[in-house]
Parts: sequence; structure tokens; C-alpha cells
Amino acid sequence: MDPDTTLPVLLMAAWLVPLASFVLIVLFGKYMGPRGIGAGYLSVLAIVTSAIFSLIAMFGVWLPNHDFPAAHESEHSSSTHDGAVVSATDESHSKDSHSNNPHPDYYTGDWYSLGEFGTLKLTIGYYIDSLTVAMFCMVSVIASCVHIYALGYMHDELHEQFVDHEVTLSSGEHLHRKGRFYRFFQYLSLFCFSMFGIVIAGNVAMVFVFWELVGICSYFLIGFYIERHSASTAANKAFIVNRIGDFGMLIGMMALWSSVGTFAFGDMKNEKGEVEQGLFSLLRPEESEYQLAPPAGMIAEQKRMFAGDPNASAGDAATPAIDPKRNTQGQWLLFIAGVGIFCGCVGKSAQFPLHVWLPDAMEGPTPVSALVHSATMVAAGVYLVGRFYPCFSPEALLVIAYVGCITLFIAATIAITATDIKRVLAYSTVSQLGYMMLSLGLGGWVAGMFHLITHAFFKGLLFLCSGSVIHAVHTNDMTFMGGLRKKMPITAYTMLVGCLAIIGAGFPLSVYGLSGYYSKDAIIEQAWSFGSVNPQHAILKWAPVAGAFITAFYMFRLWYMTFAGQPSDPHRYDHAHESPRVMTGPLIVLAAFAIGIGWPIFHVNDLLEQGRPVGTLSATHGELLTNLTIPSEHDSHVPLIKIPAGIAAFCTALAGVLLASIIYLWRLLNPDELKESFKPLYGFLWNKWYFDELYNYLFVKPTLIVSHCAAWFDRNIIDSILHTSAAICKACSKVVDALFDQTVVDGTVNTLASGTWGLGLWLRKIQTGSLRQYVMFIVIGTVALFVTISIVQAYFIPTS
Amino acid sequence: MDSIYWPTFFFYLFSGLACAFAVAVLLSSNIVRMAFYLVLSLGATAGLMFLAGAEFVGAMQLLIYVGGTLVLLIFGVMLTSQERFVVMKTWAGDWVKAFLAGGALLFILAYAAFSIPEWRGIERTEADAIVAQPTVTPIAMGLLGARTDDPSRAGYLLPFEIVSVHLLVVLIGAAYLARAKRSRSSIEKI
Amino acid sequence: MTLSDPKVYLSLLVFLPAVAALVLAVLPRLADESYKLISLAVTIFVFILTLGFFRSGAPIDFEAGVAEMQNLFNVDWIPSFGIQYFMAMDGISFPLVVLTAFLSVLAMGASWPITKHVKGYCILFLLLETGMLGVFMALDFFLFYVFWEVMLLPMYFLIGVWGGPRREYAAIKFFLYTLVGSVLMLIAILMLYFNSDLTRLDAQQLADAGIVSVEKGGDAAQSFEKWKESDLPLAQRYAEITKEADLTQRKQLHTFNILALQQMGQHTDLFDGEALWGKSTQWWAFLLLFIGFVIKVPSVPLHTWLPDAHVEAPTPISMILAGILLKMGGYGLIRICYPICPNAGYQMAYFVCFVGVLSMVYGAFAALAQKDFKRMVAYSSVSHMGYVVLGLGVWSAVADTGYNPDYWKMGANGAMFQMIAHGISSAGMFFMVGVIYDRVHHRDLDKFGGLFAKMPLYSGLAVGIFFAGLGLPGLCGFIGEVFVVLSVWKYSYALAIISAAVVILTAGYILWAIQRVYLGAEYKGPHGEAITPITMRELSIAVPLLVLAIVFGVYPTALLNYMQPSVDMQIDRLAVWTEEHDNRATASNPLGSQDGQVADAWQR
Amino acid sequence: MFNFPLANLLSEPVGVAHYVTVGAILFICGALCMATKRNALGVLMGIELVLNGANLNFVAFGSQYLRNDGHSLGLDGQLMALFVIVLAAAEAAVALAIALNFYNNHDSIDVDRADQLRG
Repeated sequence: MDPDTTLPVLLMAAWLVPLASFVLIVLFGKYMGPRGIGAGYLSVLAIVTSAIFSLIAMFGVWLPNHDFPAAHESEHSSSTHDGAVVSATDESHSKDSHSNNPHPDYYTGDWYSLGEFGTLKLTIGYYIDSLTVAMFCMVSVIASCVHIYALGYMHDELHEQFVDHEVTLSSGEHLHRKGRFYRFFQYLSLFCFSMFGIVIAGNVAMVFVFWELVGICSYFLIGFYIERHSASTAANKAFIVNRIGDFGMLIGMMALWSSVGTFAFGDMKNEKGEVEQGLFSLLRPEESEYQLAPPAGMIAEQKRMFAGDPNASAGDAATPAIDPKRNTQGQWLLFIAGVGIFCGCVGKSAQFPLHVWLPDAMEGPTPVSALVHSATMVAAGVYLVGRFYPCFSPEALLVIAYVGCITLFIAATIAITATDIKRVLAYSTVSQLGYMMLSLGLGGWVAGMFHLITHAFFKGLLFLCSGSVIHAVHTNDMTFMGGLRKKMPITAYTMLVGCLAIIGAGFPLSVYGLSGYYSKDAIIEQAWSFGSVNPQHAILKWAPVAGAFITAFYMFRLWYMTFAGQPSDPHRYDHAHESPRVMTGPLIVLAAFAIGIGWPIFHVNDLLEQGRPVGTLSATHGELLTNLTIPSEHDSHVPLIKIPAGIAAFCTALAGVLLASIIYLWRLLNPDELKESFKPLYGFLWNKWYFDELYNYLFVKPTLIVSHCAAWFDRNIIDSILHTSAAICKACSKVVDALFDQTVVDGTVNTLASGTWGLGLWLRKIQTGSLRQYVMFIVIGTVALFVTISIVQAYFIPTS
Repeated sequence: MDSIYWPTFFFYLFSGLACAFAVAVLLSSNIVRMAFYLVLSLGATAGLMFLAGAEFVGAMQLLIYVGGTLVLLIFGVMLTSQERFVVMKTWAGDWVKAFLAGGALLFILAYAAFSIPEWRGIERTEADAIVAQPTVTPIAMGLLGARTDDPSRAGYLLPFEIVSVHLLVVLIGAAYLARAKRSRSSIEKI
Repeated sequence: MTLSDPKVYLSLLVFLPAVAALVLAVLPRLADESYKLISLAVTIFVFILTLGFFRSGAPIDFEAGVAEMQNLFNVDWIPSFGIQYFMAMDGISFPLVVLTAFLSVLAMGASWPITKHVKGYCILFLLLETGMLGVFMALDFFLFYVFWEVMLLPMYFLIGVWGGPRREYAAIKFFLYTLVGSVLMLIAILMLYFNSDLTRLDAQQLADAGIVSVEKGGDAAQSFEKWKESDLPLAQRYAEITKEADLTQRKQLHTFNILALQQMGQHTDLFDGEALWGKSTQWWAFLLLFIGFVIKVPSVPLHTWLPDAHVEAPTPISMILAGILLKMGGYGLIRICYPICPNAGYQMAYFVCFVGVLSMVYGAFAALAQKDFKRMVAYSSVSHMGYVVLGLGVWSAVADTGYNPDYWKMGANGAMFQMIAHGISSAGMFFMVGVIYDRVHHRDLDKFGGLFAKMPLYSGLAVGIFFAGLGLPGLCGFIGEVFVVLSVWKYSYALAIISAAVVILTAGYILWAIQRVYLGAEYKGPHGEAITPITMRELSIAVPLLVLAIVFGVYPTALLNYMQPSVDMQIDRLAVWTEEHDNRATASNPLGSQDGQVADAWQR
Repeated sequence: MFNFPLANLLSEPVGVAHYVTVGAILFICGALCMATKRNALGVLMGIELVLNGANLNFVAFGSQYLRNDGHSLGLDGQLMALFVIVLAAAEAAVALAIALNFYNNHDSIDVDRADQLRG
């Protein structure tokens, strides 16, 4: 099959089927069987269809037409397809093929345009490379599992009378309402559509469109229990925090748009057959050997910007703000664009400092947490960083790395003290996303993307397992669980698989391990590789190792508290039961993926390597920070780095598991005593580093205050100016009226009388009748008299 | 350094007492204690008057004021001092406003007092030379209409008469006002 | 006199409601219901007439993709002052005309709960429609002003009689504000009129101004000659004046023709003379017109009539007010201010943009603080219309960019799109507030809650329309906002960043309002028993709005096809003007600065 | 010997200014008493303090020993002070009578309750 024509069609079909399902459920969801059970089946059908299309695209079209790069050193075999793409010819980079990777194969095009202004175009289009296809498969497979699981999990919503125990009405009863089964699946379908939209997007504007759409789906899904105030607040928080990120993204987009004039990722031919260059080839032109080089528009724009004058003439020489010795032309703008786009990713992927929304988002039903808030949507931020990777300058990458590093550490520490099972997993998600960002920021493109895929499977699995537990014991609090291993073995052991995968369990220095083993080790290797060439950033080398230790600790703490030991709440324990097969089935499937997806025989790594953006393999140096070097990813595989990094990762993870076992399994140390002895630290972590409080005082309150000021200003200043001028007008017109209509004397007398009357009325207000106030008036009057006299004396009476 | 000029020492002593008890009157919320502090403050003021060379006025201060007026006041306190009126708290806002205004006035007055050089007081040498003149006789003569200090000026007979009559009228009025009423309503209330 | 004559068709379109109002006035007493039905029928008929423009190939149609004025006609009205009955439509006004007709139908449909003096209400409503349609079609400044005022009075009464408890206050506030605006506008009109001179335009320019009619493919110069010979009053006066050979002795031929004034503003120096305090005629005209229009938009700090008027006005009038009246300000800016006074616009571009950004930020903040549902929506209008002012003000075709007007086009198109989108979403929002107000008779945001459970269909539609206001992709609000915001950076990155920050605030106040009104476990306010599901009538008003919001959000080209050519042409002209202006400036003075020119003048 | 500014505080005679300041303090204490006390008798006491402060001023101005230019009021000051003392006595009697009357009528001594004269 010809990939050029079939891939877009297949993926578009996979993309649009959930939309169709959404539209059908919106219009007819109510009528699909009792409480809309048919909507669930329709939605499952849609996503499974998507999955089938995606898998066909992967195994039927992509893999047969594209060879894996045999080895790193080998030259790129020139691509055989003749698509709309201008595939790179090999002459230009064959001479330094070691440092420069080949052009990835991609297919891009536009479906339709949102608006065209001269050469500017905002379009809806596609950009398909191996990463796109891999993401499609990952998203659709996980989404299918979650949809099926949700059929069981959301079973309560099928009842005519759903009792929401978390909502207490003013009458003191719990809320009774009709089930909303179909609505849940309606949102899920819309979400799948939007998520696929991000993945397939052919330009940044389209990414932004679907970025907002997944945001709103997330809003609906977090706030699915609309009656719960906590849920709707969490939904608002999620959306608004994401909007803050989007604000940054808009700035990045503006910087790009006004300097480069296009949003498209790849090159495409227009109707006239000319090639319109996309962002990637504009920013990494062939002439500079695919290294980042700001185009002329960007250099001019930066000059204009630093000149500060919007009408500054282009003919000016370099402005004084730029040091002529260094080649920073356009680099600042590039940096702004990169960091701006990254801001969007910070919001969506819940990175520090915008990570606060994700834990609260756990108010949504568990399948949502599994699909939206761990496997796919939050990973979209990482995906966008990966997609936009060629356009990040080394300095922007360093920012990304530091943000990732801070995030992974903060989130991991908070997860240590959390007792809500879903919140532990949420913080773990934040932490893992931090790993991915770190990896990308350090130049580990494949490592980051690889972790994105493996993490999606095992974190989805972990969430679904936690959902299964919650379904059984009706609480999120781990302190009420314990010993559930015997009651629900499938859940317990699949979750154990997930835990092992996330800590990266495997035989060190071998090729045997669970999926997390491969991706996590790759990240740590990349970090060490980076640390070895940039000793000034050593913290980026050690943070992931420390993170690995904490990860292992809290994941096994979670497992032990839930499944091992003695049941702490016998009542709940007695009622617990293994979940139905519709729920355990997806668990087993995902567990299989969590074990095996990273195995070299499945070539996920090689598939991603195919999609590596051109020019990103070679080591690059910063232009603004001249001592910054982003190492080539292949340098991390040299034994000098790989062996110590692998051992460090293994040992720390093992240590974490051991510590967790000592405290929570063997109970050699009493956790409560530990809590007491580290009380300040525990309190700090328990309160999540006080981020919520801090933001409340720093941002939310001031915003509200400013808004009240604005409203006050409106009512009291602008309006009173208005009223005063109206009153003056009225008074003036009255005076004129009196002068003209009546005799002058009468008018004067009347004015005087009314003036006296008015004065009297006004003075009346002073007559409060309160003795004490009068005394105050006397005192104040005396003071005023003194002051007046001294002023008069000082300024108005000439000194003789 | 010169030796201590004792009148100054006593001035500071008495003025300190007077001010301190005046402030105590202000700050105390218990009406009984206030009355007590007031007595002390007024007594100390009498001392200041003695120091200023007005011994007759000082004596009158002690006799009429401390001895008479304040006893009247204390009667008033006793007549009305039911449990709920002994301590009446003032609102904090009132305190703040009052202190702001009072502070401003005090600043202005003190500033004005010290900004006039003639008011700064006499030199030590002059002070040591002072021989105190008794004032009782001049006052008594003045009240009778004859000035001993400056015969060309008139005495104070007329004001004295006016004050006397005024005092009489006032006392009658006070007695009239203060007489116990037996209105119907108050009987019904009981 | 057939319908295929634009003269007849457009006049019918504009004056049909007024005629119907007259008929209603003289009709004997009918049942209230029948007044409403008749009015509804009239508005629907007017809407059908506007739909007639979409029949391509018919004698009267509006072609997509054409930039010039279509269906143009002019008839002398008061020849001694050169006042004409002059109407036409182009891509800028046509969508607004359709929107007006469309919203009038919906607003009339939303008027059913009105029970007080129904006859008067219907008459005033129809008069209002005539005024609105006329403003968008009139191309003679005098005619424009007449329609502008015609629209004002019915609005005053509609608010003042059928409004809420503080209706008199709101109505007089609205009236005074708007009147101040119109008075300033009148001064500007007269300033422009007395400085205008038709004899300074050449044949092509007269043809562009619609004074000399040129056959398709005909030559402008020939038509001009023919026109001079004709017995049209204007042509005769033209001939009479041009008989005087001495240019210094020649009288001026004043005109109210907006298109001709545009030509003069862009190609002659008629408006460059000093008027007051060292500023030129066009500087003052621009300022006065700008204030007049910006009151209507409204922009901070001239916006305070809007919240009061909206809060007090009945639901349908709020819809009209937000959906159409606010657009007249933006329409005036793009049709009159910029093309007629390009130099002033160039000088004051930053001021205009700043006003826009200020409104966006201020409106959003103020909306966040409101407790009254309708007030919140009103402030959101202030914020959203700020995008329009900003987008129209972005004068980014400068020397620095090689006079490339692409970003400017994007901004102006975004602003125009935002006008239409806001017309849909804000009308929808006000209607949605009205629906719930009709049931519970209060608008206190803190006393709602749980409506989703009681009125699921209504809540779903309302949330959809509110999201359109929030600027969610896939709904109409997004396109305009994103076009405007993206185009601003090229002009000023500081303004761009501030305007981008507004998206956060917008999300804040809309989501917060949704949470307080629709979500939650139970309804907290009075009259809870009156909450009944949405009726068919309400549904048939809400659904078209939401559908349009989705259509324009997903496929904006549907609208841009009609709008963009005209907007682009205007921007192109202004870009050309800018380049010529800069060249003139550098030619007359190598320093190219304003001070240099003054110095030159002194030396002479 | 000592360069301490207050060293000769006690060795120098005081002047009118000092008396006036003390008088001002008493006056202000009295005024504030009137402004803050809710008890009518407290207000009365404030009045007494105010009168006293004024009195002290009269005495000070009347004294020959306190001004360095010799222009004292002389006997007039003392006589004024005397009259003030007498008037204060009269005032106290009347005010007390009013207070008692108020107490009898209102069952309260709180001056805040006496606001019938409100405008």
C-alpha cells in the first residue's frame, strides 16, 4: 500500500470515528437503551475501530514501507517513497553521518484552511511520521482498554437512582439522581477525538486547537460528578491552570508567527507545485547542515523587538542590546518561542510550577484518571515537546530540563506522604512526566518518547488497578485498605507488575526487564551523559537517580499498604471482592503491555529512532550560554556511562523497595513514629509544599482583589464622575432656568434659600446626637483651626 | 553643673503626677477608680499652682474642687453605680480616632508653647533672687474692688457679684433638676 | 420598479419594518399575541429578503469573493447640500446586515414573555430594526447619521419602559452616552463636509466613490465625461464649479459621500490643514469619530452605560444591544475612521490599540467581580469587543516590514470575525440568562446552582454558548480572538502579551459562573419550584445560535469568503497609503521625523 | 562636665511653656475622656480635667516667676482661675443633676443612648 495516500486516510478515519460517536451520543445518547447503555457500546465500538485503523496503519502501511535504521553509524538509505514530501537527499549530510541523523520520513498536507492572509495560513492538516503512528497505536489501545473497563466501572451510573454518597444536600440526605452513563462515554469519545487531533496535527495552530479541546474534555471529565463542589472546583482549576500554560504557548506562537510566518511542521507543496517550507526546514535549513539557524525573518523581528520601537527601520545596524561578538541574532526570539511553546506543555503535562491541577483532577472517575490524566492527555505536553523538538534552542532545552528535574523531585517527595491511592499515582505521574521532560531537555529524544509510551501503559494499568480497588472498598484512602491481596488477586498481581515496571525492574546490564527498565535506564544514562560534559549542571545528573529511589519507595509503600499486611478496616475488607471480568480483562492486557512493550524484539525504540527530527542527534552548543553542550543521544550508550548509570539506577530502586518493605511490609520501623520524628518535614510534604496556599495568596486573591477594584472603580469613580457632571449640568440648567424664567431677584432668593436648605440638610448629617462625637468634632475643629491659622499666617499675612 | 533648683524638681514631680493620673482617668474603664485618679490629679495640679506662686488659687483648688466638686461627683457615681455601669467599655475604633485627634492637638499645643521664646522661663540667677510675694491680700482686696498692685485699675467686684448670683441660681436649678420624680411610668416599671 | 432593482430591494429591506410599524400603529386594537405574530412575520420576511442575496446569479445577489461595493445605487435627496440617498453593501457590511436580520428574528421570538404595552413594544422594535439595517447600508454620511439617531430613540424607550427596576436610570444613561457620541460624530461629519471637495478627485476615484457609474469593463474616464454632460444635479453643480479656471477662485464642491470622503482622505491633502492646536482636521475628525464609535463599542473608560443598560433591558433588547448595536462602533471604525482619516489613524494607532487592550483586561477583571449574572455577561462583552478595537487598530504595515499588510489583514479580519462571533455568542449568552431569569426572577450568581439536573437541555446549550464566549476552539469565539492576538505581536509585543493574558481571565470568569449557576448539587435561590425544562420556543432560539457558533468555529471560511476580500482591499489601500506617506515624509525631509517637518515649515 | 542635654533639666527654672504643656496634657486627657467615656459621669470627669488644664494656664500666665520678659497677667490670671473654679463647681452641680435625671428617665448612664437631638 502506498503510505502517502493511505496513511492520512487511515489515521483520519481513526481520528474521526470517535467524533462520530460523540455526535451520535450527544444527539441520541438518551435513547440508546436503558440509561443510555448503548452509548457505552457505541463508544467502545468507535475506539476499537480507531485502534484497528491505527494498527493497520502501523503494521499494514508504516512498517512494511519503512526500514529500521540498522545501526546508529550506518548511513540512511534513501527513502523510496515518492510522497508530497521532499525527502532529504543524502549528499548534504553523508559526509558527517555520524553526527547527523537522516531526515525522518514524514507525510504532511492540509485538509482545509481556517484563514489565509497573503502568505499567512492557518490550516487544519496532518503531519505523519513514525512518532505519530506510534502515538496513535498507543492512545487507541489504551483508550480501548479504558473504555471497556469503564463499562464495568461506571455500572452504577446505569441505575435509575444513583446515590452519590459524597454529596449531602441541605436536607441532610445524600444526593439521588438519575444515572448518566451515556454522558460519560460521550465525553470519552470527544476526548479521544481531540487527543488524536493533537497527535495528527500538522501545525502548531492545530495543536493549539486540539490542545484546548482536550482541556475542555478534561474539564468535563474531572467535573463529571457535577454535583460535587470539589469536582467542579478541580475542573475549573485544571482548565484555568492549563490556560495559564496556554497563555505562554500563545506568546511562543506569536513570536514564531510574526517572525517565521508559518505554523506548519513539515514542507508541503501548494497547488502551484511550489514547496512551502515548514518550521522544521526553516529553522534547520539544509545550508547549515540541519543545525538550528534562525531565519532572516526572525533576526529582523528580534532587532525590531530589541529596538523597542514598533516602527523601527529595518535598515538599522545591530542594536546596542546585542553583543556583536556573539552570534545571538534571532536566538533570543527563538528562545522565547521555545520557552513559550514549552509553557503550554508545562500546563498540560502538569510540570512545576503548574503541576497543582493534576492531583486535584483525581476527582474525576478512575477510568478518566487512567486515560486522560496519566496515559494520554498529560503526556501530550511531552509529545509536543518531542514534536517541536527541532525548534528548541539549547537554552530552551536547558529550561525544559530544569523544569523536568524540579518537577520530578517535588512530585516524588509529595507522593511519599499521600494516603489517597489515586493521589499517590497522580504525583507519580507528575514525577514521571518530569523524567520525560528532563530526558528531552538533555537531548534524549528517543529516551523521552520511549518513556512516554512505556509509561502510558504501566501508569494506565496502575490507575485501572487502583480503580478496581476503589470499586471494591469504596474509598480512596489507603489507610482503610490492607491485605486485599487475598480478596482480589488479579488486581493485586497486575498492580504489582505495574509497580515493578514503573520502578524499572530488570536485570542490570542485561537486556531482560520490564518495560520501564529500558526507558528509565535510557533517561538516566542520558542524564549522566549530559552531566559528564556539563559539570556545572551536575544536579541534573543526580536528581533522576534520587527520583528513582523515591519512586521505588512510594510505589511499594502503596502496594504494601493496599494489598499486603492485615486489613485495617475489617468491615470494608469483608465486602471487598474481585472486580468483574470486564474490568480485570483490560488489566491483564495492559499488564502484558507493561511487561513487554519495551522489549527490544518489538522494536519500539527503533520505530521512534525513525522519527528522530533531523539534525538533533549531533551534539549542539548554546549560542547564548556558550558553555552549554547538549550531547548526542548516542553518546549515552558508551559503556563508560551506561554501566555506572545502570548500576546506580538498579541500586537506588532496590534500596527504595527495601526501605518500603522495612517500613510497610515487615514493619521493622513504625511509620507513625517516623512521622512524629520528622514532623516538620512530614507536614511540609503532606501540605504539598504549600503550593496551593502559595498560589492562592500570590495569584488568586490578588486577581480577585484587582477585579473587585475594577468593579469598584467602575461604579464609584467613572460613574460618580458621570453623576457629578450630570448633577453639575442639572444645577447649571436650573440656574439658567431661574435667571431666564423668573425674575433675577426671585431666582437668587430661591437659590439662596435652597442652598441654605441644602446646607442645612447636609449639616444635619453631622448632628448625630452623640455627645462623644461632638467632643471629637471640637477637638478636630481646634486642630483644624490651629492649622488654618498657621497656614494663613505663614503664607498669606506678610511678615512686617 | 549647677545644683538642683528645687522648685523645678517639684514642678516635674507634680506635673508628672497630674499628667499620669489624668491619663489614668482616661484609660481606666472603671468609674470608681476614675474618680479616685481624678482626685489625685487635681490635687497634684493644686501643687503646681502653689509652685507658680498662686497659693490662694491652689488652696481654693483643694478646697472647692477636691473638697467640694469632686465629692459631688463621687456622690453621682455612687448614686448611679449599678453593676452594669461601673465598667463601660469603649469601642476600639473610638479609641483610635480619639488618640489620633488628641495626639494632633497635643502636638500643636506643645509645639506652640515651646515656640515662643518669652515663655521659656527665667535664668537661674534671676530665679534665685526671687522673694515670694503672698497673694491672698491682693486677691481679697481685688474682690472687694480695690487693687493693691495697681490702684489705677478697677477691682473685681462686679464679676464677683455676678459669679455669686450665678452660683446661687445654678444651685437652685440643680436642686430642682435633681429632685426625684415619681412619674407614672417609672412606677409601672417597678 | 421591480425587485431586481437594488434601489427597490434595499429600500424594501430597510424600510419594511418601519412601514410595518406604521401599519401596526394605525391598526385597530388586536390581541397582544397577534401584534407579536405580525412583528415576527415581518422580521422573518426581512430575514428572507437578506437570504435572497445568497442566490448567486439572481438579479439581486451578493457575490462572495468580490471586494467592491455591490448593489450600489444613489439618488439625490437634498441636492443643494449634496446629500444623497446612497446605499450599497460590501463584505464588511453584508455579514452585519444578515446578522441584524437574523438576530431580529430571534429577538422577536424571545419577546414572547413581554406583556406590557405589547403594541408599543412591537412598533418600537420594528423601528429599531429599520435603524440598524440602515446604519449598515447607508453610504452617505448624512443618511448614516439619520439612521444612527433613528436607532437611538426606540432603544431608549425599549429600555426605559420595558426594563427592570432601575430602567429610567439605565435608559437615560444609555441615551446620554450615545447622544454625546453622536454629537461628537456630527461635529466630525461637518468638519469633514466643509473640508471636502469633489472636484479634487479624478475620474477613477469618482468611479470608486460610486458617483460616476461605470459599466462593467467600461472606462472610467469616458464614463466621467458622460457624467459631466448628464443632467444629474450633482453633475451640473460639478460642471458649474469647474467652469472657473482659476483654481484659487474656485468654490469647493462639498459632499457627504462616505466613499468619496475615503478617496479624499487617502489621495488628497484636503483634510491635512491645521484645525486646532496644531492638529490637522483629520486628526480631530478621527478623534471625535473614534470617541463617538468607541462609546458604542464600548471601550473603557466610556463603557459604564453598557452594564446598566444590559441589566435593566428586557432579554430581547439585551440580545439586540449586545448582538448588533455594539457592532456599529466597530463598523464605524473600519468603514469611516480609518479610511477617511488614514493619517490620524496612523498617528493614533497605538492609542487605539491601547484602548482595545485596556478594555479587554479591564472588562475581564470587572466581569470576574460581578455578582449579577447579566452584569457579568455585559462586562464580558466589554472585554470581547476590546479584541475588535485592538484588531482594527493594528497598523503593522510599516517600513520595517516592507509594508507587508498580511498581519494587519489578519488582525482586521479577526476583528470583523470577532464582531460576528460576538454577535452570536453574546446574544446567546444574554438569551440564556433571560431564560433562567424568566423562571426565577433573579440574577444573583451566588443563588443559583444545580440547574444541570433540573434543566439538562438548557444547561447543555448554555454551556455550549458560554464556551463560545470563552473562545473554545471549534466555536466561533476562538477564531476571531486567535486571529487578532496572533497579529498583534507584529505591531507591539507588549500589547500582544497583555492581550494574550486575557485568555486566562476569560476562562476564569466564565468557568466560575458556570460552576455557580449550572453545576452543584442543588438550587440555592428563590422560586426553585418555577424551574421547568426549556420550552420549544426557547429551544428554537437557542439552537440556531449554537449551531451557527459551531459552524463558524469549525469552518470560518464560510464567513471569511464574504468578508475577507473587502477587508483585504481596504487594508491594501491603507498599506499603499502608508508607503506613500512615508516616502513623502522622507522626500520632504531626510530625517523623516515629525519635528523636521515643522522645522521645514518654519524656514519657509 | 556632662555633655548630656538633659543634664541641666533640674537646675534651670521652668517657664510658662512647661506649664502650658502640662495644661495641654490635662486638657487633652479631659477632652479624650469626654470623647471616649460612655459613662456620663466619666464625661463629667473629663470636663473637670479640661477646666483644670485651662486653669493651670491662667495661673501660669498670671505668675511673675515664669516669663523672662516680665509681662505676666498678674492678678487677672489668678482671679480668672478662681472664677473658673467656682463656675466648675456650679457646672458640676448642674451636670450631675442632668446626669441623675437622665439616669432616672433612661435607666442608664450611657451617653450613647442620649441621641434624641440627632438631626
